[in-house]
This record gives sequence, C-alpha cells and structure tokens, in this order.
Amino acid sequence: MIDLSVSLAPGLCLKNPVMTASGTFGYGREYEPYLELDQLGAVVTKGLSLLPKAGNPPPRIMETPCGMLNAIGLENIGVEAFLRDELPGLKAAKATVVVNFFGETVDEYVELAGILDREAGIDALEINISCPNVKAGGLQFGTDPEMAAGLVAAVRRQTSLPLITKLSPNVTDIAGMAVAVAEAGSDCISLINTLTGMAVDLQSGRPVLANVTGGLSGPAIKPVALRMVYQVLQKVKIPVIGIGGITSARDALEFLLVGATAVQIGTGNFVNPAVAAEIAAGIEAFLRERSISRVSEFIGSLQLPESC
Amino acid sequence: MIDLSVSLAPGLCLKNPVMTASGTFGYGREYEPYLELDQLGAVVTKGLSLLPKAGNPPPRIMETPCGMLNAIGLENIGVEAFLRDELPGLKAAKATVVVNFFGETVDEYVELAGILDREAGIDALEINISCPNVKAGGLQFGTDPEMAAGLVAAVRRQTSLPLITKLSPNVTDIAGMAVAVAEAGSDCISLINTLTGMAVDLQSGRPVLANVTGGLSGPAIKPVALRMVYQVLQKVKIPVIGIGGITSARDALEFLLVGATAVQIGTGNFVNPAVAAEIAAGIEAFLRERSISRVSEFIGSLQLPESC
Amino acid sequence: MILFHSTVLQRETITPDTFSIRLSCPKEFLQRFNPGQFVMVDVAVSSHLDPLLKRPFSVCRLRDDSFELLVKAVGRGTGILQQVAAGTVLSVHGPLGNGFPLATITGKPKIMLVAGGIGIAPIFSLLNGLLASGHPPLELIVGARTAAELLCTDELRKRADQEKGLQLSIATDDGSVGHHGLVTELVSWQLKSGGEKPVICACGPLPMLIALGKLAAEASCSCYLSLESRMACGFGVCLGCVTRKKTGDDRHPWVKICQDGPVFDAETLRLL
Amino acid sequence: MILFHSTVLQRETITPDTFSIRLSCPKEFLQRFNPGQFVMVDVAVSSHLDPLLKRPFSVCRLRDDSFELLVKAVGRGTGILQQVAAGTVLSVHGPLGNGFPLATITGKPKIMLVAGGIGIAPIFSLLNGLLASGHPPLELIVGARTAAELLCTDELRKRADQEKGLQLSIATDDGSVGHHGLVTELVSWQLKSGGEKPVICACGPLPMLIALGKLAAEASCSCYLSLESRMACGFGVCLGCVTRKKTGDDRHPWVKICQDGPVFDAETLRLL
Ligand SMILES: Cc1cc2nc3c(=O)[nH]c(=O)nc-3n(C[C@H](O)[C@H](O)[C@H](O)COP(=O)(O)OP(=O)(O)OC[C@H]3O[C@@H](n4cnc5c(N)ncnc54)[C@H](O)[C@@H]3O)c2cc1C
Ligand SMILES: Cc1cc2nc3c(=O)[nH]c(=O)nc-3n(C[C@H](O)[C@H](O)[C@H](O)COP(=O)(O)OP(=O)(O)OC[C@H]3O[C@@H](n4cnc5c(N)ncnc54)[C@H](O)[C@@H]3O)c2cc1C
Ligand SMILES: Cc1cc2nc3c(=O)[nH]c(=O)nc-3n(C[C@H](O)[C@H](O)[C@H](O)COP(=O)(O)O)c2cc1C
Ligand SMILES: Cc1cc2nc3c(=O)[nH]c(=O)nc-3n(C[C@H](O)[C@H](O)[C@H](O)COP(=O)(O)O)c2cc1C
Ligand code: FES
Ligand code: FES
Repeated sequence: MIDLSVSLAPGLCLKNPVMTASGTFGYGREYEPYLELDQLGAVVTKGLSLLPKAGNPPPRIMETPCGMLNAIGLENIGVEAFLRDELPGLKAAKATVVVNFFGETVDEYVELAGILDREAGIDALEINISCPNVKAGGLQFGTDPEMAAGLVAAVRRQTSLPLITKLSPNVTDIAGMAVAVAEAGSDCISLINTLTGMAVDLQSGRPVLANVTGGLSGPAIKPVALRMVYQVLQKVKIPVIGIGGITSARDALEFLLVGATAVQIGTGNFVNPAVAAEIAAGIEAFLRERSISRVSEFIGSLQLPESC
Repeated sequence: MIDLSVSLAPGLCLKNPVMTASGTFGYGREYEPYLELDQLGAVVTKGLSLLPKAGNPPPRIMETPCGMLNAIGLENIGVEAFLRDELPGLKAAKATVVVNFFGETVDEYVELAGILDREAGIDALEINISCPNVKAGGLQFGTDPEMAAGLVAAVRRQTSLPLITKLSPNVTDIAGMAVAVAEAGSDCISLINTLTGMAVDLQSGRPVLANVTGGLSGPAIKPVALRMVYQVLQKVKIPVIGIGGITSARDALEFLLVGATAVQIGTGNFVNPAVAAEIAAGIEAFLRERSISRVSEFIGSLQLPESC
Repeated sequence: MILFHSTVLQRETITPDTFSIRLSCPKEFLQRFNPGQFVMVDVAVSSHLDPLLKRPFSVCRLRDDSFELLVKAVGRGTGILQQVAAGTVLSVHGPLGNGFPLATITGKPKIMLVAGGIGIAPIFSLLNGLLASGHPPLELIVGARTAAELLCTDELRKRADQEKGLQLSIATDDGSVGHHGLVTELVSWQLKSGGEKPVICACGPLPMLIALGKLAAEASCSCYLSLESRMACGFGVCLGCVTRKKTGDDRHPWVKICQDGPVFDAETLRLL
Repeated sequence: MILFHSTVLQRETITPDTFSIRLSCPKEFLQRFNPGQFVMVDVAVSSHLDPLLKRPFSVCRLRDDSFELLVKAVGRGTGILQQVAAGTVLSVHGPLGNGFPLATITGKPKIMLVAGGIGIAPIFSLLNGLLASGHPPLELIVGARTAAELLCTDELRKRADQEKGLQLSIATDDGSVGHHGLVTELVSWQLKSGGEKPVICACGPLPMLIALGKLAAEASCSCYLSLESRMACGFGVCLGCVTRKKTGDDRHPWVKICQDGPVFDAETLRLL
C-alpha cells in the first residue's frame, strides 16, 4: 500500500493530494456520476458569498490556445443555499469539504467566515483574495500584500478552521504576497488563480467576453504556476497547494516534485469530469513504479543545479 | 492599393505593421532564405549589450502547452560585432532596423544608446527593461516604475533616435509601468516580453532549464498580451506595439483591433520562418476583403460594450 | 450522461462545409437518449492539448450501436472533425441536456418542426422520435440560405412521401428552392391560416429563434427552442453558458443552456 | 534550407516503438542534401497549435521524390507521427545543419561508422552516400539494447554481403545478437587491433558519443559525432541548442548544434 496522505494544516489531513479547484467543480455533487467524491483529497466548492450573486452577463467563456478565459464573475448560490442544499449531500458522500469564499469588504469576508466556522462538515476554508475591495476603490485584495494580510488576519480571528489563502498570479512579487498572508496566520497557501487575459472577435470587432477581460486557465498557464509555486516555497514554510493547468498525473507530479503538498485540478474537470480521480490513481501508480512508499517522500524532492 | 503604413514615432514610419520580435529573428539576415527583409515593417535585432555575452548554459529551451520556455540569458555578439558584421547587410537589404539593447546598469544602457545613436542605418532603438539591475541588487528595471522611468529618461537624453520601451508582463500594474516610461520620454511602448515560467523533468527530478526558470512565449500567452495592450492603451497616448503569441494574420489583426499600432512576431518565426511576411500579406488580404483602404482605420476600432 | 471512448465509424461529406459523422457508443447511451439532447466531443485527437475543450453537437440520429452528428465546419474544432479518419478514437460525453419534452409535445393537436441551416440536426432526431411513436399531424419547415445548403432534404422528402401525417415545406433566402424568403414567413402564414394551434419545436440561428418566439407568443402557441452557446463543460458546472430567463431576479437571472436546456419553452426566456 | 509542404507517402512500423516515415519533397531538397543533415517536421497536424514546435529528425535515406525518416516514439510529437495517416500534409524545413564532411572522410584510409539505437538514421544516410561514391574500406558497428531493437540490420547485412569493402559488426547490451556488450567495446578492440587508423563517424546516445570521443583521442583518430539537443528553430536563430566548445572563451563558449552541427569533430567539443 502506498501512503498518499498529506497534511495541509493541523487537523487537515487529506487521503491523497488531489483536490478540485474552486469554480470548476460546482458544489461537488455534480461530479458524482463520474467519480466518488471520497476518493479525492478534497472537494473545493465554487466561491461563496454572503448573498447569492448573479455574476457577469454572457458571453462568459472563450477558448484560447491550450487554455480558456472565463468571466463568470463569481456567480454563486450564496452561503445560505449552500449550507441548506449542498453541504448535507457532500457530508453524505463523505467528501472532505473545503469551502472557497469571498466578499467585497473585509467585513463581508469576516461575517462569512463566522457563519462557515459554526457549521459542522466543513473541513477547511479557502479564502479567495482575487476580488476587488469595494472600499479600497476596487483595488484587488490579492495584489497588495498589506491589504491581503489585513484581510487574512481579520478572517483568522473569526475562525479556527484550517485556513487556505488562494493567491492571484497577477502580481510582481508572488513570494511577497505569500509571506504576507503566511505571517497573517494562513495555514496554507494555494496558487495560482487565473491570469487576467482578453480575447477579441475579428468578425464583430468586439471583445468576446461581455466583461471584456477574463481569467486565463488551463495548460497554457502551467509553466507560470509551477514557477510561482517554486518561488513561494523559497520564502514560506507553510504548505502550498499547486494549481494551474493540471490535466494529467504527470502534471500533478511536477507540482509535487517542486514541493507542493497538494494540487487542485481546475479546467481539466471540464474536459474530462473523471480526471481528478484518474490523477489520484496515476500518482499512486507512478510512486509504485518508483517504489516510493509515501507521497510525502516525493514531495519537494526536486534537485536543483549546484549554482542555485 | 491598401495603405499598410503605420507611424510609431516622428521619423519612424513602417511600411506595414509587422515587425519581428527581438531574440527570435537573429540579427535579421538569417531569415533571408525565407522572406525579403524589406517586406517587413521592421526587423528587431537580438538584444545587444556593450560586450558579447555568453548567456546561460544549456538546456535553454523547453516546449510547453502552446508555448515554450527559454532561458537563453541574453546571449549576443555585442554591439561592436553587430555594427561591423551585421548592420551593413541589413542596410544592404533595405531593412528597417530596430536595435534591441540592454545593460546591467543605467550607465551601460546609456553608453550603448550613445554608441548606437551615432550609427547610420539604425531606425530606432528598443530598450529591453526586463533585465536585472545589478546596482539595485538584481531587481529588474522592468518591475519598478520609478527605476524604469529613470532608465528611460537617461537613455532619452543620450539619443535622438525613436525610442521604444519594451515592457515586462511580470508586474501587477502594467498600465502604471507604461505611464512611467511614456512620461520619461519613450516614443512608443512594446509589450509583452515573456512571462516567467518553469518546467521540471519527472524523469530526472530536476528543473528542465539549467537556469531553473525561463521566459514563456508563444500562443499560450496571447490572451495576457492582448489584455495588457488593452490596459496600457487606456492610460497612454503614445503608440503601442503588441507582442505575444502571434502566429497568424488573425492573431496580428486582433492586436491591431485592440489598438496596437504594430505587432511583433516572436516564437512564430521558429515554427515557420516565413510567417512574418505571410502575416503582412494576410493583413492586407483581410483589409481588402473588408474594403478598408488604410490599416490605420482598422487600428483601435474595437467596439466596447456600453458599460465600459 | 456517460463518458466514453468512441470510434469514428464513418464520415461523409454533405456539402463543402457540412458533413455527417457516425460515432460508436455503448447501448446505455442509446437507451438514455432523448431527442434534442447533445454530446460533448473531444476534438483534440492524438494527445494534442489544443483545442482544449470538447465541442457540443446535437445528436442527429441513432443507429444500432452508434449515433450520427451533422456538423458544419465553422472553426478549428469542427475543421479538425471534418478531416478525422474513420477508426480515430474520440472521447465523448453525453447524452447531455434535457431534450425536447416529448410527452408534452405529443399531447398537442399539431406539431410544427422548424429548422434553419445546421439546426436541422436536433430537429431530425426529434422527427425520428416522433415518427417512431404515435404523433399528431406534423408540419416540418426547413430553411437555408440557398438550395445547396439545405441539409437532409432528400431524406426528409422521402419521409414526407411515406408518412401521411407529415408535411414538408422549404424556404431559401435566395429562392433557389421552395419559398423565396425566411422560414419564419412560412411559419407566420401557417399560424395565420387558422386550424389547430401547433406546438412549435425549433432550432436554428438565434435571430430565427427570437422571431419564432415572438410569432408563437402572438399566436398563443407553445414554442420550444433549442439554443446554442459556447460551452466549456456541457453539464452545468462552469456556468459559462447562461442566458437570461424571463422571471429571474437580480440574484438569479440565468438558466444554463447546457443543463436547463438546450431546449427551452420560449416563454421562459428573455432572449433579447 | 527550404520550407515545404510534404505529404506522408508511407509509414511503416519497424518495432513497437520505432517506425519509418516517407515524406515527399521537392527535387531541390534532394539536390541540396548532405548525409548527416536533418529536417524540422511539424507535428501539429490539422491546425492544432500544440505541440507548437517542429521536431528535428535526421534524414535516413533519399528516394526519387521523397526521403525517409527513422523515428523512435519517445514523447508527444513522435507519438503523433507514429499515428499519422498516409496522405497527411506536414510542414517541413530542411535540409538543415552541416552533415558529415564527406570530402575529409573519404580522404582517410579507413572509415568506421558507429551507430547506437536510433542513431542509425544519419549513419545509414552516410553509408548510402559513401557506397554511392568511391570510398575506402568501411567498418560499420551498430548496437542496441537487445536484438529486437536493432534497426535496419537485414538491410545492413545485405549491403555487407554485396559490398566487398564493407564489414558489419553488431553489439547488443544483452547479447541477444552479436557482441554481448557495448559498441564502444567493439570500437576499442578494432582501434587496438592495429592497422590503418580509421576516421570515426558516429551517432547515438550521448554517453556513447562521449566514450567514442575519448577512444578516438587516445588512438589519435579523427572522430565526427552527430549530436542531439532540444531545438526550437533548427537554423541558428533561437540559440536554444548550444553546447560547449573546447576552445571557447567566457564570452564565446558555445557552438550551435543545429547550425554548426549536428556533426562535430569530437576534438572541438567539451562534452562533459
Ligand atoms: C447544444 C448545442 C448543440 C449544437 N449542435 C450542433 C450541431 O448539431 N451541428 C453543428 O455543426 N454545430 C452544433 N453546435 C455548434 C457547435 O458546437 C459549434 O459550431 C462548434 O463548437 C464550433 O467549434 P469550432 O472549434 O469549429 O469553432 P471555433 O473555432 O471555436 O469558433 C469559430 C466560430 O464559431 C462560433 N462558435 C463557436 N462555438 C460556438 C457555439 N457553441 N455556438 C455558436 N457559435 C459558436 C464562433 O463565434 C466563431 O465565429 C451546437 C452547439 C450547442 C451549444
Ligand atoms: C539533429 C537531430 C536529429 C535527430 N534525429 C532523429 C532521428 O533520426 N530519429 C529519431 O527518432 N529521433 C531523432 N532525434 C530526436 C528527436 O528530435 C526527438 O526524439 C523528438 O524531438 C522528441 O519529440 P517528442 O515530442 O516525441 O518528445 P517530447 O514529448 O518533447 O519529449 C519526450 C522525451 O524525449 C526527450 N527529448 C525531446 N526532444 C529531444 C531532443 N531533441 N533530443 C534528445 N532528447 C529529446 C525528452 O527529454 C523527453 O524525455 C534527433 C534530434 C536532433 C536534434
Ligand atoms: C470557470 C471558472 C470559474 C472559476 N471560479 C473560481 C472561483 O469561484 N473562486 C476561485 O477561487 N477560483 C475560481 N477559478 C479559478 C480556478 O479555481 C483555478 O485557480 C484556475 O482555473 C487555474 O487552474 P486550472 O488551470 O487547473 O483551471 C475559476 C476558474 C474557472 C475556469
Ligand atoms: C528564444 C527567445 C529569445 C528572446 N530574446 C529576447 C531578447 O534578446 N530581447 C528581448 O527584448 N526579448 C527577447 N525575447 C522575447 C520576445 O521578443 C517576445 O517579447 C516574446 O517571445 C513574446 O512574443 P512571442 O509569444 O511572439 O514569442 C525572446 C524570446 C524568445 C522566445
Ligand atoms: S457549459 Fe458549463 S455550465 Fe453550461
Ligand atoms: S535550434 Fe535554434 S539555434 Fe539551434
């Protein structure tokens, strides 16, 4: 038997390092026809807000070379409907549940964390800081280390659940962001969220997305994601979850090799709804072939050139 | 006859908007078997430094999904050899010549600009600011607006040649960078240089590139490049050159639609050494089909949704 | 909805830019299928990562161990399918979406099926479904820009000849066959000609569907429209394919075309 | 070096993971070709943008209107080529690189050709080139891990039977055919056995080439090695394929494998 378990925080041990990425796995049970939710390390829900959110008008998505742009605009059913309609099913399926959430002000984040903290069956929170802070004039929490740290510290005070902070890649200094949120009390860091991109339609002479810009995800961004995981791990000691362009076990193993304790699968779920379970199985097969008995031995085993 | 000419600066008018991107077109004449250099808007040379530079050890390149990573490390023959061995041939071929250059200190940049300024047959300079500033502890000129502005202003004082500043995409606020270099006297802005990325080899357990990280280019980055061109054009009035993932006339037209006055073709030249000429022809064919008699009418004709 | 590897059994050119493609499938797929449902088909053959996303296509016809798509080559993905060799294995996901509400439709005194261009694909599967079971009188109205772009007309004519309860009308924009004008004009005349109020089932370009919705509302007929949208997932998880519903509020304005549709009662949508 | 669209005329399986592929080409290509040169072949068929870069392959043999590659499937690009259907059109760039220095080689009293595994491809084209013109005695030493992985041996044996001046030796790591051991052991014995000093021309895995370079230096023979590297452009503009030269200085330490090579005089390189 190969030990695939990984620990992301005190009290957050996953049976394997394969999680799903927020916004690409619905609220989880949509994938039950394709895989067993309890075979995954964890299910990360669509990002939740206090109240239901309509998101952006369509068109919302566009394919790009080896990737896609989305401007869903954080549409979600709101925390109340989630707790009522979705969480019980996830519990019944014995899924490890990570709730991704966001707000438009620190107060909203804090209030939401408080609500989620009281709820049984939630294993961890993932705080999405790639959101405009309406009070700071729409600047993203995720692009300013001080703003991000303030947010994380405020949420940290509100909950004893394991706290994952999800970083935006649209910054000059990703390691600086990571250090800031780690010092503010995040147990763990996940990265990357989408790179901001744009597509236009020559036919109509207009942007493809109603929102003009959107988030780029998929294999196209994998090299950027790997680099950021690498840079962050040079600066922080807390566990890091690698996200970005993973569509195969080999992709996932690359992130683990660099040092990610777990990975999240995003866009890949759309193309093959069973891919997350297949990746978990593929990681196990790879380790068996190499006679590595614990995934933790493989994690971070990257050998750097001497000059580094 | 369709008028493809565009003006990038007083004294820098290109016969069409298709340029080649630095580092992907050698010193120019390597492409003579495949196209006529004077059919291009301009040839941008491999980035030059004062002295020849060896660059990084191999492996230096790696293919990634719809893209490639390179860590050439700015290997080049140095300005002296360029002026002696390469420039005369470019002049003979009637190419419009843009010299891309860089240094490790402001002084090196300035000295190089001075040398290039004295030389006949150079039509413009492109200053690559994605380089570590050794005096500022290796921080990149291209990620700090003040450092970039200082550099551009210093170079500006040294030369009356049209000056293009090439921006790095690895920043939180690309428009802020653009404003800084525009105010410092740049005639024109080109973007994007490569996104920093990384690849690892599961077989060896090592980074693929000897330099560990490298620059991501190719179709994968096109959505990011389009978005940055768009954002920069919201903030600056000087002409912008779009670069990133262009492999077809349609790709090039997308950048023109968004408002780029010209484009540069990079990685695409490796896959098809004749592509730059084909793209120029394709732009002409597209405009003819649409009965648009000047490319300048098409440039920036993007229609935005009303809410923007 | 199941995920399966499907072998390309046959690919046939119909017009320069349309073709049919027959794909193998498990029995379970055929059993679950409802006319109007669609499949997501991988176009990234041979381990290419690009194009990345599967493409949605309505199932046009069921066979014993396979199903057929009718595809118009409009871009990269459909262009690749147009070249695909028999024997190629593609990943397929489906049947997806709701399909036409057969029980409701067959309960009406008359059914009008309307197809514009490639929109014939789901209408054809609906027609076959109706012909296989009992059905009220069927009016089939198909249109295209020009005669050469009309799809399946030979076969449709044969059906109309064989089947008493089925009447076929054709419209082309350029008048090269049938009515010189739009299908919606034919529909409008039919609706005004009196007689039983039909239920309309339609697929085609959005402007056609919008016009049909209006005509149906004016005539107080039920009207089911099969919509399209770019799709990333096809099964309700990406939220990429929404369109506005009529009764939505600010916090819940959408339906998902892939999951709540692709077939909608026109009355429930705010298409413009 | 020319750019052309080439039709896949034939693809033949040789071993489970190697195959030959015959590609059409213009006459000009054949005229310009020099044994040891290579081509860059597009593997992104059907407008896929991924894999993005062309792949380098040595030309193994020229035909009247076409040329052949011998390819080992090791990854995505070669995997796609392994599946490619006859009739597929691929973009090709070549002939690229320098090739073996024929004039120099044929001036020597004896030639030793050494191929490891798929490294037979350029050696085969060199052999054919030498056999077609006048040549000194030829010693051909080929190796593989096991008998099943030996490539072209039937054909090589036939040549050796027909051609007086050509002697063939085989080595396998597992001893399943020929010498039980490495090709370099055969080379070493030959060099020690005295007689005329051969010029060595070799292609194969890097460790084999390094060992050959050492043996040649010890025996004061000239030695030409065909090297490999990942390549983005194949014609000297990306600077992606450099390797260290022996006489380089800090500012000019490299040669480009694609342009200065792929064939190098072993003495000019610092391979370790
Ligand atoms: C439920 C459903 C059923 C469909 N059934 C069929 C069918 O039976 N036969 C058929 O030929 N097509 C059908 N389509 C449309 C088909 O999915 C698109 O034509 C296809 O995805 C285009 O892929 P591409 O890669 O060739 O085009 P791309 O290269 O992605 O785009 C080329 C052009 O097509 C347009 N386009 C792309 N995707 C869509 C889309 N999903 N809807 C509308 N326009 C699009 C773009 O605006 C662009 O102009 C259906 C779509 C849906 C949603
Ligand atoms: C001048 C030259 C001539 C060549 N001639 C032949 C030939 O005649 N027949 C043949 O089968 N192969 C030849 N090769 C090697 C061939 O180019 C690679 O095997 C091929 O590019 C791999 O592509 P891929 O997409 O299948 O592999 P990828 O998916 O890109 O990589 C798979 C594996 O192959 C290795 N690899 C990838 N590219 C290269 C490379 N260029 N050199 C060495 N290892 C590589 C990687 O490390 C990896 O382990 C030659 C290479 C060069 C440079
Ligand atoms: C359609 C879509 C919706 C997403 N919604 C969210 C979200 O609600 N919250 C969030 O933190 N990230 C969201 N993301 C980002 C993903 O979780 C992930 O970080 C990103 O897609 C990169 O991973 P990938 O390349 O594997 O898709 C979304 C991504 C996509 C494609
Ligand atoms: C191999 C390689 C070398 C490059 N060298 C330089 C350089 O010397 N100076 C520079 O400003 N940009 C350099 N670039 C960046 C390109 O000019 C261009 O900005 C980038 O590749 C994005 O364009 P693309 O996607 O079309 O390749 C290089 C890119 C590549 C791929
Ligand atoms: S296509 Fe993903 S929700 Fe409809
Ligand atoms: S492969 Fe580009 S320089 Fe050799």
